[in-house]
Amino acid sequence: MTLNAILITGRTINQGATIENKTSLDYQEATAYCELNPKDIGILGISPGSCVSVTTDHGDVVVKLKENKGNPDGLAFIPMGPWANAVVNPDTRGCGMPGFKGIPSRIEPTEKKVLSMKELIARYK
Amino acid sequence: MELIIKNGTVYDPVKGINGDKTDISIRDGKIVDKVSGKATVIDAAGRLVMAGGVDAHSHIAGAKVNVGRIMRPEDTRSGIKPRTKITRPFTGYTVPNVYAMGYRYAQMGYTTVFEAAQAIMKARHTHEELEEIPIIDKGALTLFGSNWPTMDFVREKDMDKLAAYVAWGLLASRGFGVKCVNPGGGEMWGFGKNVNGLDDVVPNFDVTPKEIIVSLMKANEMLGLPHSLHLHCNNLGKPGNYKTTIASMELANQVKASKDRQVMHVTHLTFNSWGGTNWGDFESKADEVANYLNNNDNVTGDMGQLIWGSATTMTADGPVQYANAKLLHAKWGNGDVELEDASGVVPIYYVKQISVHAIMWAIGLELALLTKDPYKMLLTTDHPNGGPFVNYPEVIALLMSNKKRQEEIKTLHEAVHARTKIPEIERELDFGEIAIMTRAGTAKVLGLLDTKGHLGVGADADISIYDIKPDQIDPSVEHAKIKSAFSSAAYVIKGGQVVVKDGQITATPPGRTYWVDASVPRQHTNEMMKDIVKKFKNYYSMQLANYMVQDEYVTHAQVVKAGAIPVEVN
Amino acid sequence: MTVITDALCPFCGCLCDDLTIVVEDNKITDVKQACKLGTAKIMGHHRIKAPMMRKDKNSEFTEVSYEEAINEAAKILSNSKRPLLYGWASSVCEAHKKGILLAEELGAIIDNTATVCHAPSTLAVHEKGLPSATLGQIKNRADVIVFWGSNPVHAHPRHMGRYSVFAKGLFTEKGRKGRKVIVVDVRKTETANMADEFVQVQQGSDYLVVSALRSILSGHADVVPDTVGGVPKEQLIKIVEVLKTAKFVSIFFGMGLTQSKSMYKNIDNAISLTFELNSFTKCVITPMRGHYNVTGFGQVCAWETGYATAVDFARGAPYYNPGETAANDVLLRKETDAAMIIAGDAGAHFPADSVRHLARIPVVQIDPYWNPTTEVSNVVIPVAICGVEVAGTAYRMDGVSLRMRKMVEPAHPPDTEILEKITERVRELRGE
Amino acid sequence: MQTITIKPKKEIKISVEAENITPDKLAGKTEQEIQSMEAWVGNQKTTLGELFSIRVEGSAPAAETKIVMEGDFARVKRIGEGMTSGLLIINGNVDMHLGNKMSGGNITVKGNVDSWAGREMKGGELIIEGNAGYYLGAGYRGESCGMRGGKITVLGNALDFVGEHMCGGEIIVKGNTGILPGLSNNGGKIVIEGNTSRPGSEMSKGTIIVNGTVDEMMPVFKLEGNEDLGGVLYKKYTGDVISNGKGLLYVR
Repeated sequence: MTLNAILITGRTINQGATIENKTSLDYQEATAYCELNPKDIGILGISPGSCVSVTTDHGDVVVKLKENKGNPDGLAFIPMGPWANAVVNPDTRGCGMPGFKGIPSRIEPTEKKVLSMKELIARYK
Repeated sequence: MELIIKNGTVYDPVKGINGDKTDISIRDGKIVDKVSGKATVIDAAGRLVMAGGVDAHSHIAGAKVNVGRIMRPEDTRSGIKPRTKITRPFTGYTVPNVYAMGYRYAQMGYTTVFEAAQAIMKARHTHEELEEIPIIDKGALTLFGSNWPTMDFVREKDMDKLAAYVAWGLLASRGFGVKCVNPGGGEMWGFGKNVNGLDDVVPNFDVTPKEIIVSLMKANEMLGLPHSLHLHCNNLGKPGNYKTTIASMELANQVKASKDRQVMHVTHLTFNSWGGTNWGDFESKADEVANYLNNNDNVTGDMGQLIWGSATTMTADGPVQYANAKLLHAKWGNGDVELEDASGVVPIYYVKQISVHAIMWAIGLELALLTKDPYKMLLTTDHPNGGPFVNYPEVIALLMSNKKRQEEIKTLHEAVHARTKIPEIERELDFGEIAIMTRAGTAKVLGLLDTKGHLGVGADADISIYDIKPDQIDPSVEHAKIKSAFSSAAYVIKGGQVVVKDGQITATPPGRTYWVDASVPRQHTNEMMKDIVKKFKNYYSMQLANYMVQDEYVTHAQVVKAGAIPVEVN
Repeated sequence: MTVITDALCPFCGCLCDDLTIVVEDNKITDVKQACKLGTAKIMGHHRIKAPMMRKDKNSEFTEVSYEEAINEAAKILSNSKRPLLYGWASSVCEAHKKGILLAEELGAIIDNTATVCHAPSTLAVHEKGLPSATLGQIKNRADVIVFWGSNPVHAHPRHMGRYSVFAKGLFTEKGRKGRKVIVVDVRKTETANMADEFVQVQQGSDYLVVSALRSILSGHADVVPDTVGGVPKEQLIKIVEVLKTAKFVSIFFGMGLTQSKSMYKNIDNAISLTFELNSFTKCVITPMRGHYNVTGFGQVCAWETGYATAVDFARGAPYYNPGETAANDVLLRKETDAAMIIAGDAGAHFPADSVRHLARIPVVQIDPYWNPTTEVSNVVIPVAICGVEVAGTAYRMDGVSLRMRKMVEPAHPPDTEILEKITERVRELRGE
Repeated sequence: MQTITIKPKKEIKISVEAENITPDKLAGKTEQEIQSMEAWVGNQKTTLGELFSIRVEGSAPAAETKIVMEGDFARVKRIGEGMTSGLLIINGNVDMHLGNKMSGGNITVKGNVDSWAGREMKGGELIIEGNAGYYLGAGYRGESCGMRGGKITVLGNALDFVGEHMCGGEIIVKGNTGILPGLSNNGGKIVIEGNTSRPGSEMSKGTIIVNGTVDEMMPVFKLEGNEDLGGVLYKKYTGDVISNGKGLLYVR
């Protein structure tokens, strides 16, 4: 039911196509998800499209689960954006660059819903 | 706006003024016969007055200069000065920011500087930087020596198309003259190779460096461009290259000048007057090169003097820069430009106790001292290849004082004795000769003598006043004073405006950018453009419509018209 | 109806300049040749209509005049002891120059979006330089293309067609057929699916893999263990062979290198590999820059200040040290006491802790669109879209500068104008 | 002997740049003189006296001057910059660039130090009783040489890039270090008592000794066999082989 995975974030074409439209549902759909391979999804015991909570040492976020056969075992991918950034490692390691890739994370099924962009940012106020 | 400089000791070799007390009148940015009684008076009080300095070869703007900055934050931090009410911050030593570039030239009394190389495709970048360099007038030479159209037209022996291409390339790049760097070598560097001599054949294009040089010289004269071909010879950076250099100079005999100037300017000869066969038997052949210049009137050169300490080598000579980076284990910037040329950037540190460096230091000075006519050997450091331009005063002091040279020689690797002639050279240049190497000569070589490099009526009111009283100083002995005075002018007037007083910047007007608009018969352009259109369709990574530098990037243009061949009227 | 040809795309670092735009009644009705990313941006989205302000971050915005908003922005910035001016990538170089001047006037830190993208590449360039080439050089000559930690199918959709994998040129007339494509990534991306050779690296191990390739290339395969970073030694040997026997190798890298474990040292190492390959063949390396003009900011900042980004003007002279002066460094240390976010979206692309700090300090946003930064802003100033409604300069990923065209008349002022007015107002407030 | 005691007057949030706090610059000065010396808070120029309470006892040249700093200096940068002699004791945490370019004297920190401590250090001694940040004893961006001489001791842990581009001197870390210690080492000595990862990449000279475990070894070292160093048996490696490096890496 729980998967320990290494999280990476990055660009996707849909994230890019909606990047100037961040109040839209299209943007949320393009970025508020987490990709795992079918085997890892099997470990979670839920199907793609369900919500998962992704927790790291730096925060937690709820996103939709997606399948990506290209991911190796234990590798999770969330498109770059506010949902991913809720859990990335802020340490800039003397270089100015926060840790957007290689973050140990815990992924679990959840009943919680994905927050909208505004709700997500409201958490920081 | 009127200004008069009174009581100066003037050196204006063009007008034959050699240390006379002459007043200089200025109105509306130009030197005039006389001004009214309302003119502001600057009392030069016997101090040295010269035309504003003109630099014909310096890397001050564009892609490779910026690569140097980005590569070298350690250099940027070495020359930092905070902003003031008048000036933006100064940064950098070998690769200063655009502001320091303008300010520091102005502080030395230089008012006109030419960027020595831009690829057409990256010319927009050059102009973006030139626009931001304050105070000084400037321009840029455009690379043609490895361009595919150049080589195609040379192979086809179609001089009309070549001339049309050069004219179009100057327009496209808003360039001032024709630069040719290691002809053919830029193309060969595309596959990691190089040409090794004037007669090597460039694969796929079936032309030789010799043919490229001669054809570009001819095209240059067909177009009656103000400046001649500006050549960076093949084999730069290789021991024994003086033979290639002299053989290249001999090619000038094949072409007749369209104007009262050279047909070939060979640049940074410090790097091209090398004897020996390897680093072990490396020696100076500056005497041979100077000798050639002494016996021929159609070629000029510049020193490219080496300066101790940090430098950043940057050149369109891509292969030589890879060789340098390997030799020095240094960081390496490379910037091939599709269909046009290459470029490389490598930091270096010149050390007195390294034999090759000591010999190179001597070569620059030998060139200047063994070339009899100072109009033939301009003062440069090939900034920042030999060293940063802020060291020109050091070079002036070395040229004016054998004592200083001898003191310096004592601190150098002993190779300087056995493998150069510098220890025995006693010649000391005078202020008039310095004025030629830094003003009159550079202006003449560039073809700008109508308005630059002298103080005659009609010239731009670009004037520097130095805190030296020529009749009271012995430069041979008081070389430190010479250096300090030339480093920090008492007054600099640019276009009739005082921009420097007591070495401090007082105003920062924008300078102008010179470029050459050369006309050719329309049918030649039309024929040539068929080729260019094909190259854009098949090979360039950008559209022809987006290629040329737009007017927005040259907001203070000084257009020089050229085009000697009869032009058809539409 | 107006048809604009050879128009430039204001989306990614490919800066495609062959678009055809159809305009009717000052509205763009069709975009030809652009990819999905470019089309989406050029066709446009919902915009912020008018300047807005609010006192407290949880209250609603009120629409105000440009003058009021500019005045408030200037007040916020000139009262700050540690202002941060961040963003700039979706803007033209003309705006960058104004921004740097404003930063100087304020004694601010100026940083751009490269800080979460390719700024580590710049740190590597400080170490090793950058042997690169224009994209056309690669199109005409490269017979081996390597994508390392980059996924152009998603991030730079026309790159492979215009410049690399499929492009045909003088010495590459066979296009894709004449080329070998190597993709190195931690997962099998769509780009990897198109490769002749896919090298799957364990996440975070790129540095080790590059070093192993360098060891093999230098004739020291003996020191390389059987697998490095999850890659079998035989595959590494095979790749070295492909690279060194090529005629022209072009390596493109993305955030897979800049953002993973050894960060900029990955690139530093890859540049050394490039350097060493030049003893055998021709090899160049190029960062896959994200925004269409993120490269331009680095260029402008370098010629104006000597440094490419993350410049701190606190003491009047530029100071540079990412890790200390980059946007996230000062936000995470809670040093910044006011920020201006322009043409970049810190709210969306910074880690939660940085956004949390932005939510606590006064923030001015200058942008055409409502985005997460808007949610944490106090003053919002909408502007025209550079490259669609404003002409200006942008730099392609290979450092070639191009002039963006104006396609339609804007309803909002350009950011250059807003920056000028803020600067003017700052000077007035300081009695200068 | 001169003793100068410095305490923060209030909590410092925005980093202070206080490169004037060195024995060289404060020696022989009175309280009043020191109070009027320049310091910066963000873009505001201020004085040491505005930020710190300063007590001076005695008057002496730098070599006989001791600066004692009491309290939290976690937001005070560049303390001890370029110092050539004297003593600097910090009873608390300090911010970045502590003792950068120092060439002599002694700095002891009871707490933690942030990144770039001992950057481009030439001589003297830096003792950090707590933890160190990134780039301990490293260089500045783009420089080919970091620490050139002197000695740094960290009793706790250090983060990534310890001794990057070191050309001389010695760094001892009693705890663990982050990745890539001794990167491009060109003549320095680094001793890591704890664990580390990817040590010695691009080493051309110098020595790295790891007494803990090496999480990941760089594939650029040649195993030369075992060697006894002061009674302890180490695996001895040489490298980096790519550049025919003469660096020595000892792993227990």
